Formats: sequence, C-alpha cells, structure tokens
Amino acid sequence: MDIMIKIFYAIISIIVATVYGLTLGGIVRKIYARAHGRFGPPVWQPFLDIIKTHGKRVSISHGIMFYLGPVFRFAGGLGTYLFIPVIFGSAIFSNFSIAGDLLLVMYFIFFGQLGMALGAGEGGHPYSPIGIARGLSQMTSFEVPFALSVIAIAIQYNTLNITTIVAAQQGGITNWTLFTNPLAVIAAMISLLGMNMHSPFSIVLAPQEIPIGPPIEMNSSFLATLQTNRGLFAAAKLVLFMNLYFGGATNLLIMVIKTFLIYMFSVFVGAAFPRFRPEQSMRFFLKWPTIIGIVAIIFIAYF
Amino acid sequence: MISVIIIITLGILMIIAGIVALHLKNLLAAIITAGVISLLASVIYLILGSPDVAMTEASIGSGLTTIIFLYALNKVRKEKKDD
Amino acid sequence: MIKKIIVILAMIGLIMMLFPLVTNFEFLENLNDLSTNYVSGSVNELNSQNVVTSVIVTYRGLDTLGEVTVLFLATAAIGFLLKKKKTKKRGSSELLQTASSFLVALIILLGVYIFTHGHLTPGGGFQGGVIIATAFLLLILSDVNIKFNHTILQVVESFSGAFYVVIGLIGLVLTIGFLNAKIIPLGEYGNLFSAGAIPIIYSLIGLKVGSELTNILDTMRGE
Amino acid sequence: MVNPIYIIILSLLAGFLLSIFDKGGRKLSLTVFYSVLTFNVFVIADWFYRFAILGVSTLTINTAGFSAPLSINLQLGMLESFVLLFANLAGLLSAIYLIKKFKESKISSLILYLILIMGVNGLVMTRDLFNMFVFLEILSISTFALTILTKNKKSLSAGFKYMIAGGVASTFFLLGVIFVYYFSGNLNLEFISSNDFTNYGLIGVFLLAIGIFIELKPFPANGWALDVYESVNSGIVAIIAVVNSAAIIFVLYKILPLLPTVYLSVFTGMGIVTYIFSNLVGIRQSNPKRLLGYSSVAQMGLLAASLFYTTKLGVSQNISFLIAGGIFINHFIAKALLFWIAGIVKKNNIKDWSVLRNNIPLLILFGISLLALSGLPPFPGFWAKWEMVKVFVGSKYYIGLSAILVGSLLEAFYLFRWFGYTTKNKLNKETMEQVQFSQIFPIIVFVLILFFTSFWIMTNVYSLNYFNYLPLVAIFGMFLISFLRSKVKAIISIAAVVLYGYFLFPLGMSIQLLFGIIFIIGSGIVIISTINRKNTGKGFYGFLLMMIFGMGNLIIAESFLAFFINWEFMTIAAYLLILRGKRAKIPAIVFITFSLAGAYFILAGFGYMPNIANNGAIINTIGTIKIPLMAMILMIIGFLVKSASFGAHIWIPGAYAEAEDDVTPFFSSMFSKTGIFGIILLAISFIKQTPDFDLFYWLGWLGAISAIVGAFLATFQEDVKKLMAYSSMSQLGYIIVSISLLSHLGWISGLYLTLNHFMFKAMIFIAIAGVIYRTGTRQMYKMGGLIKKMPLSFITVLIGIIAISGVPPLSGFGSKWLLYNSLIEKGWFLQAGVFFFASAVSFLYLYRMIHSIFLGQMKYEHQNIKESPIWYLIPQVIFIIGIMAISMYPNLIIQPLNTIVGNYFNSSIVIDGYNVTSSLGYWNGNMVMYVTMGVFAVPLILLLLINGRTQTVKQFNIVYAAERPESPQTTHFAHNMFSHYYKALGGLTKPRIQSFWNYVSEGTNSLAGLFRQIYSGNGQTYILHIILYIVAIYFIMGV
Amino acid sequence: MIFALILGFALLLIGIYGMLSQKNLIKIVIGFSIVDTGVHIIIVSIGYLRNRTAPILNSVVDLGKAAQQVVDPIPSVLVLTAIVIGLAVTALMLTFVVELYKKRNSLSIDDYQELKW
Repeated sequence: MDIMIKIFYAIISIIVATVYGLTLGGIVRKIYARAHGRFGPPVWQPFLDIIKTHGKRVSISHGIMFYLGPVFRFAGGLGTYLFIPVIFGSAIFSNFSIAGDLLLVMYFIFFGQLGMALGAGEGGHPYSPIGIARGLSQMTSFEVPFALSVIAIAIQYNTLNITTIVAAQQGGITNWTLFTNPLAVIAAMISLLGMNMHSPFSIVLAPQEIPIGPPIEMNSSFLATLQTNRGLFAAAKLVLFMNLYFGGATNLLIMVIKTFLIYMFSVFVGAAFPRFRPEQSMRFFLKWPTIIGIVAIIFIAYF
Repeated sequence: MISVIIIITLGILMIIAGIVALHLKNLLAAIITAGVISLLASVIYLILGSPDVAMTEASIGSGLTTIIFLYALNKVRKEKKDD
Repeated sequence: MIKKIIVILAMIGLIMMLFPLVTNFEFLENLNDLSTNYVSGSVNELNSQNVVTSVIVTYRGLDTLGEVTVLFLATAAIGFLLKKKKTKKRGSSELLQTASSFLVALIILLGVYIFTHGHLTPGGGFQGGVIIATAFLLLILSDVNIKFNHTILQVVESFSGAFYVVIGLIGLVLTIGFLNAKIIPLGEYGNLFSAGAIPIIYSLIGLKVGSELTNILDTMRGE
Repeated sequence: MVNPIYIIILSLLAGFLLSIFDKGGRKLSLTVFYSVLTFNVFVIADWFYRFAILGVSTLTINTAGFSAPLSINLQLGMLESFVLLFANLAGLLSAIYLIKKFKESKISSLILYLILIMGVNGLVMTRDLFNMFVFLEILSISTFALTILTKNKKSLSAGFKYMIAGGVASTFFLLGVIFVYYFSGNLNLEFISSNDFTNYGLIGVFLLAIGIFIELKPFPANGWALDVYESVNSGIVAIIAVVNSAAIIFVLYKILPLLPTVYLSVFTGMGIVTYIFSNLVGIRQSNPKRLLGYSSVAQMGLLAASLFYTTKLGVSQNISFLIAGGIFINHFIAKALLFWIAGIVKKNNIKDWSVLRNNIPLLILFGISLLALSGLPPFPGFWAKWEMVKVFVGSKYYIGLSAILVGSLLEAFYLFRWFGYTTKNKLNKETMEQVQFSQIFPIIVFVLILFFTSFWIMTNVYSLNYFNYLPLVAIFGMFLISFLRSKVKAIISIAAVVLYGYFLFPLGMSIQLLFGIIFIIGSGIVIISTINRKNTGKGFYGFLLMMIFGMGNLIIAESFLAFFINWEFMTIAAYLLILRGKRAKIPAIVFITFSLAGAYFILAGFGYMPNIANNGAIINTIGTIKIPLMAMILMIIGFLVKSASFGAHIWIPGAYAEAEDDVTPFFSSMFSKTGIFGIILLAISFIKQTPDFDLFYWLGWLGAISAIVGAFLATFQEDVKKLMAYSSMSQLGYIIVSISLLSHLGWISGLYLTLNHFMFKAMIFIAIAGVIYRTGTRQMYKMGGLIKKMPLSFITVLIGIIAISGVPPLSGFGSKWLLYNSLIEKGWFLQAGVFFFASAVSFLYLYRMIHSIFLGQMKYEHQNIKESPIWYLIPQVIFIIGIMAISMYPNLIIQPLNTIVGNYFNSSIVIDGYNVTSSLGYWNGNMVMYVTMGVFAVPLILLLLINGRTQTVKQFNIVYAAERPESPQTTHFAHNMFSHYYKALGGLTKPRIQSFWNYVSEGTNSLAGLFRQIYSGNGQTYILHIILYIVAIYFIMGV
Repeated sequence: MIFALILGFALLLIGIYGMLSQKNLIKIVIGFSIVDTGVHIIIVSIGYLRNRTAPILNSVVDLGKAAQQVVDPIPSVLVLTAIVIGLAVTALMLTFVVELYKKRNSLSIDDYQELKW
C-alpha cells in the first residue's frame, strides 16, 4: 500500500515539476526575445508546441532504438527527478530518494543522455551523431567542475545523502552552501551553464529555426516527448542545485523562487555571451571552473 | 760467468733478429731470421742445462718450422704466379 | 694511427703487467719436492739415466701421448685442408739424387739411434723423429717428383701410434696403470735395454713423429 | 664398469687407425667412428649413474703406475661425469647430424672429430695443469681444423682468427701454468693451494685464469668466436658452442679454488658484462648463427659469472650446482638444438626463416629451444635464474642482479623476435630441403632430454605440487589429440576446465573463489565462442588451456616459486596465442618484451621475499610475512605491466587488437586480472604491517592516471579492438585505485569492479568478435547501421556499455557508487575527481563504438550479412544473464564480498535488505531497478498509445539539407568522430609514453650498434682486444 | 738465469707486438712463433738452478746426490711438449694462410674482414 501512495505522490510531483519546467522554458524564450528586441512567443508556447507535435499526422520511426530514444530520454528525466527529494520535509515531494544518494542522481542523468544518443544515432542523420559527439564531449568537461564541487560538498557535510545535505543547510541563509562553501558553488554554477545547454554552450543543439543537433530526425510524438522531458529535466536539475547549494526548499513557493533565480542566472549569462565552439567550451570548463573546484576541495578538506 | 756473457750476447742478437724479422719486407729473409732466433735459443737451452730441449728446439723450432714456413711461402708465391 | 697508439698502449700495459715477474723473480736454490722425486725415481724406479726422458715417457706419459696426438692432429688437419696438386717439375741431377739416397740411410740411422737412446742420452723420440723426417726432406729436395708410398707412411704412422697406446694399455690390463713403463723388466741401469718400456715407447714415438712430419712435409710441398 | 680412461685409449686407438680402416671402405671407418662415440657415451652414462644414483665416491685414475703428484692423474666424479655425459652425448648426436658430411669428406675429418671429443674428455678429467694445456691444445687444433669442414672464404678467415686468438690465449695459459709451477712446486691441482702464492706470485694464477677466461670469449675480446659461430658448419658450431665451452668452463671450475676473492669478484663482473653486452649487441644481429653466437657468448658469461660468484660467496653446493648446472644444461641443449636447426634451415637472415613453417614439427622444436634458451619454465635455465636471483639479492649484489635481468630481457627479445619472424614473415614459394632423419634425430633426442631434465628438476628438486604440471600437461595433451576436429577439442577443453575447477577450487568465501570464478568459470564460458572455428590449427587449445590453468594455478599456488612458474606459463601461452593473429608479429614481440620485463621485476621481487610457510595457498598465508618495501615495489611494477597500467600500457592495443578475435576476451577479461590478483596478494601482506612508506597511495594515483589516460586514448581510436583495449586499461585503473585504497569499502569496490569488468568486457569482446567475423574489418567507420542485421550483438554491446559507463540501473553503477564512496571516505578527493572525469570520458568512446558499428547508415557491402554465429551468442547471453542478475540483486555479490573483505578489514557498510549504506550514502540497487523500469515503462506505454500511427522507414530515408544525400557511405558520421575533442584535449593523448619507449628501444638499438662496431672483422684487432682486455683486467684486479 | 728470463719476456713482447702491428699473415705467424720461443725460454729459465748440470744421470753426476746437482727436469719436459705443440699450431696456421691466399690472393689481414658485427 505504501508503495502505491508513493507512486501517487510521485505522479503529482512529476506533473508539478513538468509544468513548472515548461513554463520556465516559455519565460526564457520571452526574455531572450525581449533581449533581442522582439516581442517573442507567449509564455505557454512550450505547451502549445507539445500538443502540436503530438498532433502531427505523419510519424516516422527509423527503428526500435530510434523509437526508444525519446523514451530513454524521458525516463532519464523522470528518474533523475524522482531520485531527488524536491522539498525538504515534504512526503509528497520526497519522491524515491530512498533508492539512492547524490551519486545515483548524478549517474542517472546519463541514462537519458545515453538513450537519446542511441536513438538519435539510429536516426541515421549525420547531424545527430555530430550533435551527440559535441554534447558528450561538452558533458565530459562540464561534469568535471560539477563533480569536484559535489565532492567538496560531500567532504563538507560528510555525506552524499541529499536530504542530509539539505538538512544541514537549514536554519538561516548563512548555512547555505553558497556561503559556507562559495568556491564549490561557483564551480557548480559555471558547470550549470553547460548543463543547461544555453548559449554560450548551445553548440550541441545549435538551435536555429529547428534544432539541428541530436533530435534532428525526431518528429511528432517523439519530439513531443523530448520537449516534455526538457521541462521536467530542467526542473530536476534546478532542484538538485537548489538542494545542494541554496539551502533547499521547505515549501513549493520557496522552491519556485529559488529555482527561478538559479535559472535566470544561466539565462542572463546566455543572453550576454555568444556561442562557443565545442573545443572552446571544453577548454573553458577544464580551466577556471576546474581549478576553482580543486581549490574548493583542498580548502574544505585541508583547512 | 762466461755463460752469462754468452746469454746476453745471444739475447741481444735474438732481440735484434726478432725485430728485424718482423720488419723485413722480404718474407724469405724474415722467415730465415726467425729461424735464426730459434737456433740461437737452442744454444741458450744448452747453457741452461737442457740439452733435450736444445735438441728439440734446434731440430723442430729452427729446422722443421722454418722449412714449413718456406713451403708455405713457396705455395703462396706459386699461387701468385698462377694468376 | 690511432690503432698504432692503442697498440703501443697495449704493449706498455703488457710490459707493466709482466714487469714484476721479472723484477721480483728469484731463482730457487734447490729442487722442489716433485723434481727431487723425479730425479731419484728416474734412477731408482725406472733405471733411466735421462731424467727428462723418464719423466716424459712415464711420469708424464699422458702429456706425451697428448703431444703425439697433437702432432697427429696437425698432420690430419693439414691433410684435410690442403689439396694435393699435381705439377711436374724439373728434377734435380741424377748425381744429387744418388748421393742423397745414400745420405738418407745414414740420417735415418742417426734418427733411430737418437730415439733408441733417449733414456741414456739427450734426445729421444721427438728429436729422432724429426731427424728421420729430415732424411725424407732431403729426398724431397733432391727429387721434387718423388712420390712416397702413402700407404706405408700411413701404416707406420697409424700402427706406431696404436702400439704406443697398446703398450699403455698393457699396463692397464696388468692393473699397474696406464702407460706404465714397468711392464717389462727394468734391466740394468745405463744399458740400452733398460728403463723398462721407455726405449720401446720412445721408438714408437720416434717412428710416429717421423712419419707424421714426413707426411706434413709431403703435404706441404704441394705436389 | 669400464675404467673411464678407456674413453681416451679407445678414441686414440681408433683415431690413429681410422685412416687404415678407411682403406677398407668408408663404411668400416664410420662404423668404428660411431661405435667409439657411442662407447664413450655409455661408459660415462654408466659412471654418471653410479655417482648420481648409487652414490659411488669420486674415482681417481693414476697413470704410469705412480700416484698423483708424480704422475698425471685423472678424476671422474659426479660433476665430471655430468659434464662429460652431456659432452659425449652432444658429440655423438652432432656426429650423427653430420653423417652426410662425414660420408663425403676426407677421413681426416672423422679423426679430427673423434680426437676433439677425446680432448674434451681428457680436459675435463685431468687434474694436472700442464696436461690441461695439452688437452686444450688437442681440443683447439682439432676444432681449428674442423672449422673448415665446409670450406669457404668465410670459414677460412674465421678459422684463422680463431687460431691466432686461441694461440694467444693458450700462450697466456701456458705462462700461467709455468708460474704456478714455479710458485707452488706442483702441477697437480690437488697439491696446489691458494696459500702457495705470494702476493706477486698471484700473477701466475692470474695468467692461468685469464688464459682460460679468454677462451670463454668474454666481451669485448670475443670477435673471433663470433666469426666462427657465423661461418662454420652448424654441426661443428654446435660442438664449439656447446661441448668445447663446457670443457673450458669446467677447466675454469677446476682452477677456481686457486683464485683469490678479488679475482672472483672481477671475473664475476666480467661475466656479467659479457652477458649483458653480448645480448645487447645481439639485438642488432640478423644472421641466425651469429645471433646464436652472441647468445652463446652471453650464456657462457652468465655461467662463468655464476660459478665465480657462488664460489666467492661459498654458497651451498646444491644451490650452486643448481644455478651453474641449470644454466649449463639449458645453454648446452638449447644452443646445440638451435645450431642444428640453423643448419637445417640454411637461411642467413632470420627474416627468411619463414620457410621453417613448411616443416611444422621442426618449427615446434625450434620454438621449444627458443623458450628454453630464454630461460622460461619449465626449462632448466629458469630454475637457475630463480636461485641466482635469490643469491644475488641475498648478497646485495644489485648491479649484477639488474644487469642479469636486463641481459635476459634483451636475449629473450631477440629470440622471440626471431620466432616472430619465423612464424609471421611472408612465406615465399620456396620449400625446404627434405630433412634427413639423421638431422632430426639428434634434435629429438636433445629435446627429450631437455624435457626430462626439466621435469626432473621440477619433481626432485622443488617437489612442486601436482597441479603445477597441469599447464604443461594441457599443452602436451592437446598436442597429442591435435588430430581431432576443432569442435571436439573445444568441448574437451571446456570439460578440462570444468574438471580443473571442480577438483581444485575451494568453495569457501575467499578471494580465491572470486578469482576462481573469473579465471576458471569465465574461461569455460568464453571457450564456447571458439567452437565457432572451423579449423583452429595445431596448438590453439593447448595454448588456451595452458593459459587458463596457469591463471588458475596462481590462485592456489602454494609457494612463490609455484606462483612465478605459473605466471610464466601463462605469459608464454598468452604470447603464443597472440602470435597466432595474422598481423601479430610486432604486437607479440612488444607483449612478450613487456611481460618478461614485468616478470623479471617480479622475479627480483621474489628474491627479496622472506620464506613463507608452506601450508596452503600463498594468498592465505602471505599475511603472515612482512614483505620488504623493495620487493613490494618491484613486484608491483611487474604486476602493473600485466594489468597495462599507465607507463606500461603500450603493449595492450597491439596485443589485444591483433590477437584473434575470439581470444581477445581472454586477455581483457581474465588475463589482465592476474595483475590485479598479484597486487591484492601484496596488499594483503601490506595491510598487516605498519608500513613506513605509503606505497599504495602512489599506486592509487597511478590507477587514476591510467583510468583517465586510457579513456582519452580509447576516445580517439578507429579500431574497435584498440578502443576496447584502452578501455580495459582505463577500467583496470579503477580497479587498481580501489584495491590501493586498502579499506573495506575500497576492496569491495575493487572486487566488484573486477567481477563486473570481467563480465562486460568478455561479452563486448565476444560480440565484437562476431561483428568482425561477419564484416571482416576492425575499423569502426567501415561499419555502421548493423543494428538491423545483428540485433542481438547490439543488445549485448548496449548492456555492456551501460554496465561500463556506470549508468544506473545496471551493475556498473554499483561499482561506481562503491568506488566514489570509498574514495571520499578514504579522503582521496582529487582522485575521485579524476575518476568522475574518466567515467565521463568513457561515454565518448562507448558511444563512438556503439554508434559507429550499430547505428547510423549501413554500408552497401553489409546488406546481406547475418547475425553473429550461435557460438558467439551463447556466451553473450550467459554474461547478460549474469549482469542482469547482479544488477537486479546486487546483494548477490555485495554480500559475499562483504564477507570476503571482512577477513581483512572491519566492515564499514551496513547491508539491510537491498539497501547498502556506507558512512557517506546509501544505495538500493533493487529499488533503483524497479524505479527505472517504471519510469521507462510509463513513457513507453504513453508513446505507444499516442503514437499508434508510426510508420517505420528504411535506414537511409533521411533528408539532409532538403535533399536525400548521395549514398549511405558518405552519410555515416563515424570517422574521426571526436575531432573537435581532439582539438581541445588531444594534446593529452600525445603518445608520450609511446615515444618514451621508442626512445628506449631506439637508444638500445643504437647502443647495440655502437658496441658492435668493436667487432671490426679484423683478426688483428681481435688480438688487440684480447691483449687490452688482459691488461685491463689485470689493472682492475690490482694484482 | 735472470737474463734468459728477461730475454724470454722480451721475445714474448716482440712477438706480440709483431702480431699486433704486422699486416702480413705470414709475419703474424712469425710473430706467433717468436712468442712461442719466448715462452719456451721463460719456462726453461725458470727451471734453471745455478751451477748445475743437465738432468742426465750418467757418470758425470753423483747418483746419490743427483738432486743437488741437476737442474729442474720438469720445465724441460714441459717445453719439449710445448715445442712440438707449437710446431703443430704453426704448421696449421700456415696451412690456413696458404688456403686463405688461394681464396683471395692477399696476404694482408685487413682483407679478411667480411665477417663482422
């Protein structure tokens, strides 16, 4: 019985997160447009997109793996989200965080990426593997500062349990990792830029009118699934960052505010900088953020 | 005492002969000189109280060896002529 | 040029190495035990006047056997290496040939004398053998076209060697040791037929050495 | 019981009379000739039996009816009869080998040969110094003459050089004899003692010793000998290299008691110098006989050095006999064999030896000889080396030790290179001459004796446990049944592995069990894939079983020696397996060079080891001893080579890639684990002591570097097997780091990784083998889109890469979780960072592999290929089941590992149901699995519901820049996939280590080239060398 | 007799120098035979004892005190053997020289270095 309630809670949590994530996406597009001096699409445009793509009459699949690609991707998003306790102390939003700790979350992120890469690969379009190659290599580089930052946190709190980490940050803003371990946060925030694949690190998708990265062959419901996941996954990442660095959230409102602010950070950076070429972004991540991360570890471990 | 003088004299002669034998351009002369060394050596053996050795050295060292040398030289020369 | 310098350096090194052997050398005042034993043993046990001979033939008989073998080997080796070439040459004068064949008999006789008296006087099988070979050399020199009967040479060479070994073997069979000269009575000191088997062995050696050297010379002359 | 002097008598008699006999026809003289040689062998064999088995005391034979100081006496004892037995046997066999020659040539050749053998007998038996000189001259003259048994310009000039050099050497010997006589008053060795010599009188001894030593051809005064080896008839060279050397070394042995300690030290050094430099120069040599010449010279140097050194130390008789005797027999037999074979092959360049492939039995004999000469077990040279290392370490003679090991390595290098040329070079149409029975007979006899002595040593000296013979039994057994069809052999092999595992493996919860599963059960499963072969050729299963049993025996080895011989067995088998690959010439030589280098490190390490109680496997008893730090370091280096750690990794890509495709899984998933096993072995001892130097901390860093470098290197490979090879390097880095954590969690993680890596690497490599089998290429960009044709292989690879990359829910995540937890727990934070990076990079190569092969566009030529053969699929399925099981129920493995590691560390994790909790975090594999299934199922069902109208199109149905592209070939994005990544980080993969080793090899090569300049070919220079050598030694000794 | 000893060594050195410096094969053999002679003289001179006679025990020597009157016979014995061996070796060397010359028509040792390295 317990498990049924758990699943029920999880569904609620997922819906909330997805809606929130998609809305964020809409807002971002609006902001970008404004920054470029355009009017821009409405905030609910992502929802419209999903419905529209679902409604496409023609749906083309290139094979089983192609078919499963979006499934993997969405499953990755779902899983990642489900292994994170979203709101501290809330039963509904604790998800399945009992299944594993921070490491599980970090590695589950790969699940979707790998599946998507495979599906896109079977699509047979040369742009997909190009995009994937870029994406994967970019990932290897931004993972480094993030991983260093996570290690720094693990040292700091002597745990990898997300809930415990959040608990340790309760009781005032000064307990946040942001203030107790600022270097780790800086490293992580920089890698978040890469994770979100916004400009200047948007070479993977290379968004023009349509994305010409991995999802290039994706159409109709496949694309819709991916778009849905984009919302959920964005939310999941933001929640994870909030939990790790910004004291977590004790209720939904705080969560929305905090995550929104975190998101805005990457959006503003993205709006201000031009796109990097892949090797530039890699060099970037492996230089300063990595050094900051190492310093963070050394600082926290030995001083 | 006399034996010492003989030995010294012979020794000097032998050493000279040795050096000469090695530096003579003429192989025939060199071989003969080398034979002389052996011959002188047999005298020394005699003085040193080894008549057996002296005999052997005289017959083998200076005699037979020299003859074999000469034969070899002869063969080499013959080969040279044949070409 | 560099090589020359190195050679000279090597020679200097060698001189430095051997120098102490000369400077520190002291002649012994007395015979050491071993040679004293030899000297007395030669008289007392072997009835041989010439100590050198008795040592060569008996005490160090194995050396001598080896020595004969070495010579034998050399003969075999030279025969193995050199091919005999047939070239006719102008012979020397009749007169010379006759004279030399007369001389040859004398020389051979001398050789035989030397090796049979090896235990009494200086000289022995080797020296005698060489002298015999010289006789044949004379023949070769006087008549360049002379052909020796190789079978006879070989038989002499082989059997003298074989008998030498067999005489040694007799000692072994009599369980008094290989190459023991005492297989026949020692005889009277100073006589020709004394010193046990020494004269016999030395004679065999003489024959063997003579035939071997003749063989070598014959091969070397290259006819 | 025949008096041994009859050997001399009869030989002489026959020698003198042979020319007479010859008048009665060559048949008669040959009969006499061979009868005498045979008689010699029997007499000596009889005596050897008396001395060795019946324990008869040493025999002294007086001559001339007088006893020792007066007359010359001969002595025949255990050692003499031992040497002479071999010498006479070799003499007889070489004579048989030469029978054709003897039938044709002059009678003198028979005489010379017979007397040569007689000379050897006399030389060995005589106790009189001057008599030695005489016999030495007999020996020399007959040898000089026999050098021109086949007369040509080369042998003549070589013979002449030999003569003048020999003449100079014996002159010095004679001088020595006379001065020894002068100072001691005696010529008989029994009556001369080292006390007879005043300080300056020692020069007599010096001259004596140096004369003999020169005859042993010490570097660099040995040019003449090499010329002889190169140019002279093989049958005779066999005698020169083997019988003559044996006699001369025995003379040296006889005069050893006269030498003062200083001489012994210097001569030891000179022997070692000879060993290392001759082998060094040997690597540049391409003429087989000259190559063997260098090797002979080297071996004699080693033998002399061992004699001098053991005498100097006063090592116990048994040990010194084992060392010197082992080197002696090994050199004796192997060298004779090789020279004989060289005479049959008649090729003057080792690169042309591929003709030997026309004669497989001879090739096998050739291989055996090479293995023996390289000093590998079970051949006698190995045991000698083993004891020698112990002695050297025990006396702290480290320079000598390292020189000997380096020399051995060089020697093994050129020998194995030669074998590589023979087996792999292009075979021209030319065929070999018909081999005479008389030529092959001696070879067979000697090989049999070689094996006999080897087994004798194994059983009687070391009394090894019976299972240590299994690798050898396996290879022999498989050789005997090689006529069977290969499928039958495969099944027999599987059965053999099963029986082996069943009877030998303890089932208790121990590290043994874990590695038993990997080595034995794993092998059994992987063998299934080889059933696919139509024809395996000879030896394949033999090598395979030898390797498997060798690996298995490591686990249950009861002594260091047993461990090491099995280590070598395994290495040899692996080398032979690699060599079977089509283009494996270079990779195989690189592999064996690195492996042997590693093995020598281990050997040196064992030299430092204290004795260990002989009850049960060393893995269980090693905790009771304290391993010295030096041993630890040396052995770890050796083990790291095997597990292809950073720095020694350059052998893996070639070896893995060029080995046959169904063999590679053995290397990657099992063979590489032997290194890990070794490290664990050391670590068990390490954790019981309080170390003053935290070796394992640095080992951890090395593991981390291996992991990241391996991952980078893998990323840029086009060749799928090379990619996976580097992946193995990277993964083994993970294992090394977790073992070196020396903590409970670390070891669980390490063992878990080991098991995991074993499974996924095996299945990926088998899947790849299937793909290569079908497509015929290893270049990934030449494949593509194969998912449609080979879906099952795709699934295997998919599961494999998920498991490698550590993505939940499969077992790989468990290993990652354990790893990071243990790293952070231990405080190795930066290492943890490196591993995050490495595991991220692993996505790159894994994706590259799966995409380039299975996804994207298919090539035209692959339109009609089929799924992998069933025999490849069966093991894949088994491994998939295994991986799924431990992914689903991680406790299946974590629980036992917890128990196993609990033997060594206090437990630091709590296992509650499926929940594993460490001090840092927790992980519930079972729940992760279910959640993943759930989150996977939900979108899938949704998609299926919504997307009912999907139409599946052909692979090539894509639009590219608004047009259909030209052809699938051009559309498959696979070649140079990570070029941008290379731009950014490619600098890290610059082959620095490769170039380092290139420098090393080039440097060695040019050094060899430099040193061999001294062999100018000029006889006069050679005499100069001898004189300089004598002078130099004299001044070094400071007489 | 120290002078004989010196002479022996001098001949030894001269012979070796000859072997090292002369290019002609026959000269090298001559050098070798000089070395031999030198060694023989050394050996004999080592056995020499002052004011003694040859070891032939005929009427000249008092049999009872023979050991005090004769020189050491052993070196003579050894030299005898050595001389014969020397002859054998020299003869063999010369044969080689002749054969070598047949092959290449040169007596210079520098012309026989086709085997090297």
